[in-house]
Amino acid sequence: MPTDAAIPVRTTSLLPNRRTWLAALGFAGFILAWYAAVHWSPFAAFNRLPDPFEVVVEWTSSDPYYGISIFTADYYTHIFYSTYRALAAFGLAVLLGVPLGIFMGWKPGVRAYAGSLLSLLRPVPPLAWVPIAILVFPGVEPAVIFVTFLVAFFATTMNTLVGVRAIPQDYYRAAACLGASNRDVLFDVVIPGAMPSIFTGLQIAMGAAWFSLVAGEMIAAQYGLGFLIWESYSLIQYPTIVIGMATLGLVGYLSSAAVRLVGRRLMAWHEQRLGMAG
Amino acid sequence: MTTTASHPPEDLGPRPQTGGLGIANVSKVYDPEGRAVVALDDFSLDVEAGDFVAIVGPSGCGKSTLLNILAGFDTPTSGEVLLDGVPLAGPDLAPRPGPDRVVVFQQGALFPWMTVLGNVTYGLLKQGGVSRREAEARAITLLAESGKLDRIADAYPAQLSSGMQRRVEIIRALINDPRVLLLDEPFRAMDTVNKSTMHRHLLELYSRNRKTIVFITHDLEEALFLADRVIVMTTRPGTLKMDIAVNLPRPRKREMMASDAYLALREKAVFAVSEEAKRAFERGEREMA
Amino acid sequence: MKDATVATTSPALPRPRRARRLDWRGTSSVVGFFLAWQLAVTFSLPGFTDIPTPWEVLVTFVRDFLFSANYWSSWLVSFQRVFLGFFLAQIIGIPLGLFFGTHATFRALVLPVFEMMRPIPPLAWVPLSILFWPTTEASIVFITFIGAFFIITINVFEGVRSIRPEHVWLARSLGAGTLRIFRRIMIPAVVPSIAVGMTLGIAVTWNVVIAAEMIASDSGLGRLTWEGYVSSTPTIVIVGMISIGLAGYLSTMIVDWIESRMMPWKQ
Amino acid sequence: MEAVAATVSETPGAISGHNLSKTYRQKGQEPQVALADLSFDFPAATLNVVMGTSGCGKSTLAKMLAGYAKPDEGNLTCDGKRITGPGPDRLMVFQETTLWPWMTVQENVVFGPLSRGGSRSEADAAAAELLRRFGLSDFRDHFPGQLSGGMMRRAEIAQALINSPSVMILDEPFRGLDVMTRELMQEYYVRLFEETRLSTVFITAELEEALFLADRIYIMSDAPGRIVKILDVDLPRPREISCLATRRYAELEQEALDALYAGREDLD
Repeated sequence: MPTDAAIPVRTTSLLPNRRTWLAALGFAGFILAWYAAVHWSPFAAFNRLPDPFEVVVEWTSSDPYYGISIFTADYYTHIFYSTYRALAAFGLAVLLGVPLGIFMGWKPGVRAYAGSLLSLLRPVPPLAWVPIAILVFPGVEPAVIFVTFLVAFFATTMNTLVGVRAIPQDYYRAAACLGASNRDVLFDVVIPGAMPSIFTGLQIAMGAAWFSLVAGEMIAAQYGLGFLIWESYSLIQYPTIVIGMATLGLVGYLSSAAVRLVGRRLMAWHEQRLGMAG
Repeated sequence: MTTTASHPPEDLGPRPQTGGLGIANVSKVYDPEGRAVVALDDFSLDVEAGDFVAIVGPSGCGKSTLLNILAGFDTPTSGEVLLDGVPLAGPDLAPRPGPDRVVVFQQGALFPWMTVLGNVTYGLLKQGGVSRREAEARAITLLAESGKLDRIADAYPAQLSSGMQRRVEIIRALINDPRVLLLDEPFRAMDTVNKSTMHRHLLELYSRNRKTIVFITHDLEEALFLADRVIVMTTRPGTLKMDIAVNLPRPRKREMMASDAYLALREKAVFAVSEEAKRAFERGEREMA
Repeated sequence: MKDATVATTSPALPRPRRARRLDWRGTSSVVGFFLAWQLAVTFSLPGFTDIPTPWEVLVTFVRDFLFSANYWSSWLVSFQRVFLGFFLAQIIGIPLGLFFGTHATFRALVLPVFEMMRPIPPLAWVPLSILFWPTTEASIVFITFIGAFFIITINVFEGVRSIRPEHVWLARSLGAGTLRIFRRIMIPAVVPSIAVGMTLGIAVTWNVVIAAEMIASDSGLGRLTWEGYVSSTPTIVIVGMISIGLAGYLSTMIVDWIESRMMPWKQ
Repeated sequence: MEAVAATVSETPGAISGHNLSKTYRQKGQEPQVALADLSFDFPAATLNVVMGTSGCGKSTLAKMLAGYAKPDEGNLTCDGKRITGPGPDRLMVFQETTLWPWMTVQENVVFGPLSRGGSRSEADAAAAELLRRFGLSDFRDHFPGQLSGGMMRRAEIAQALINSPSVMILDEPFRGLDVMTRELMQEYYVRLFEETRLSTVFITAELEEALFLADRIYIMSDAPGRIVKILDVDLPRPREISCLATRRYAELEQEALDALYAGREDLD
């Protein structure tokens, strides 16, 4: 039974439209503060930055000063490269990470062997692999994808493992009682039971993929949003830096949202549970 | 320890041919870090095919251990269990759960990712020999017979009340025509009204499709109201403390709980159970301090 | 709101129950890994032609690095950048998260902007940060700050929202004032979420500092690893990577120690 | 705590409700009517048990008594004074333990008196006495996480009693406990009540628990909760487990079941 007594000391839930008003006010304030800092503040550091309107104009102009806007092909090439790399790495992470996570969770033997190896490699921050990846892999593309894959792989495997181990023992026993074979248990209990955790892992993996992709692109790539951001800095095309950053944030958010959507579609039963108790 | 053969009046369906359980001197000893803990100590019980037996006792009296052995999730350290004369569990027998003795679990184990129909037909499909259409038809009829549950055949368990989930889980077990139905405190977290509704449904299913039922519970009232025989267990090590024959007529009615016969049974059992409960509690507090 | 924070390291691996036997199988897979590395180099499989063997790495490490002041100073530089950025993120992020949790108007005003910025990967801030801050040192600390700031703020905000109402009601029934409730009930109730935010944050900060050093610095473990690559001496690259791994592990232990001090009741 | 069993009139904690109603409106869901035109009187120095199935509004009633929820209409008084918000005179034990996990048992118990400016030494003394009486002295410096379910409940009752409330409100307090601890905690509270006659409003969904504890049972209908039967439980005090096997108990049980089942025979 929800109650109306104020819960933490001073939060009251505001009416929806008042909230949207305040959100709009918040954005306007942010834009204004940004503009003021760039133009009216005494600090040289701020004055060097591009102001919001400069960025928007460049971003939406059909003939952008620095050649990158929603109307130029290059803009979409960079987006394509980044998205392709992120999805390739994410796909690999799913193909390898989910099965490994499932078997590590389900079979103690697999966990014994793989567990220690993973905990040996995990503390090494994935981006430290960039130099080695460039050396080992032929060319830049596989190296960047490998590093991005690594980050997503650890997140996927770990969450899948946690998901499988969280399945209550009674489900396994119920299946056994009803005559399920070992193979049946895998497909009828282990995989569906771990799905919610798997999708949590996939969301984290997608976020992590974009996170490390940027570094790989900045350090070693010729195309991609990370490259675009770094190159615009070197060529002193400052508004394009902000365009690159905003696009990265947007595409990153959309891809995570896509993973959430697929999850919701695949797990209609889970949705009900949330709906009921939500 | 009084053992009187129980002969419930025959207004129930005819006794099934199968489902006779013979539990002979079963013991189970766990030794976590070398401290030998005797969960079950030389426990024997003979259950005639079609009898409804309730096993009552506080936590730590070995009733779950016994259920795990009967269900094939665990092996006894010594002693033997026979089902219709055939060895079912023994120290050297590999434990093998199967559809001839299905368990209804305490926390509930309907597969949340399958619809009600998916859950109920799961057993039939896994054992094979039945087409999907045939399995679904049987499931629908059985669901319809027990309180028109066919209306929710396509719902997911999360959408159902705990009472409905429980009833579907019992039907999921019964559709496989098991020789023994093992119920592990199925109505534990329910309030009085829902619990008595569940009792009515279980007894209806039992009278329509008579099976041997082993019903594990901590609630003496529930045991006396449902069962033909109530076995009171001692707390660790679990042994048989009292074997009470419940000769109340069937079908059981709420009003019977005020009858002299019922009060006499209650008188006998109440002390036995609460005595064990107090002993178990003191042991628990000692271990905690 | 409970979407995924950027967590490259997910929940700690569950410890195997029967430690003794599993360790044997676990160590065998680790030994297998080094063996495979050794074989790949000796048979110069594709890509491994100029990779050193584990033994070479060890020898080089002891000879050139173990006792070189320059090596340990890169440790110091990286640690300073990580922990300065990390603690700044906690000092600013925790109060902000608490404010989000307890002030609906402030939340409605500021949270949307905060949420707009959150998906931007921390390293995308590198160019702006270099442009903005006077020294590269400050710009790298700003990047590590960004790495941990969003995570701790969101976790504290979630922590406040999941405080059980009964904990606050009971305190009010017993006559506790708003300030006492804030100090004795709400802050401790949020501490576990702060701990989660710090654990995730420290892992991200190390990732960020390595990349930032590779891109824009002339010192630090990241730089050391990158210079190994530039000077095409892979041994240095591997020494750099292993050092970064150890540094990351050490910082996680430091954060775990801080958490155990913050939550005595959690043992 | 050697309070002599005072007569009903002198003891504080008489609660009465007039035409209480409460509807929960949740954005996106239809409104849920929890209580509609509910009136009652819970006499002081009495173990009043409110019984009903889940969802009949009994928890809402408990929260209103403690001041955590306000009725839409109608009013609620304690000893004649209108209840407007939480106060140390009406303390509630929730279904889930609400000891603050980050404070030791001792700190939990003395939190009330200290919050109201009481002296530390007095609070510590009172706490020590209560913890001794509840068999928790050697758990004084433990954290709640290190206690068993039963011990946590006893600590919570001590945490409330140190403030000498006029009314104790318990919302299905023993529901989460394992069966054995529940039965012993029921006996524990009955002894406490019989010794102090502390006015109590005890919410439960279990008939056996209600009959064993109550002086009077108020049976509520399904939502919107109305009191459909008041049952005076004249089983002798001090209540013993043996009363469960008496004829009078069985008669009271039947009477309660008839009221609970009124119009529910064709359930689902």
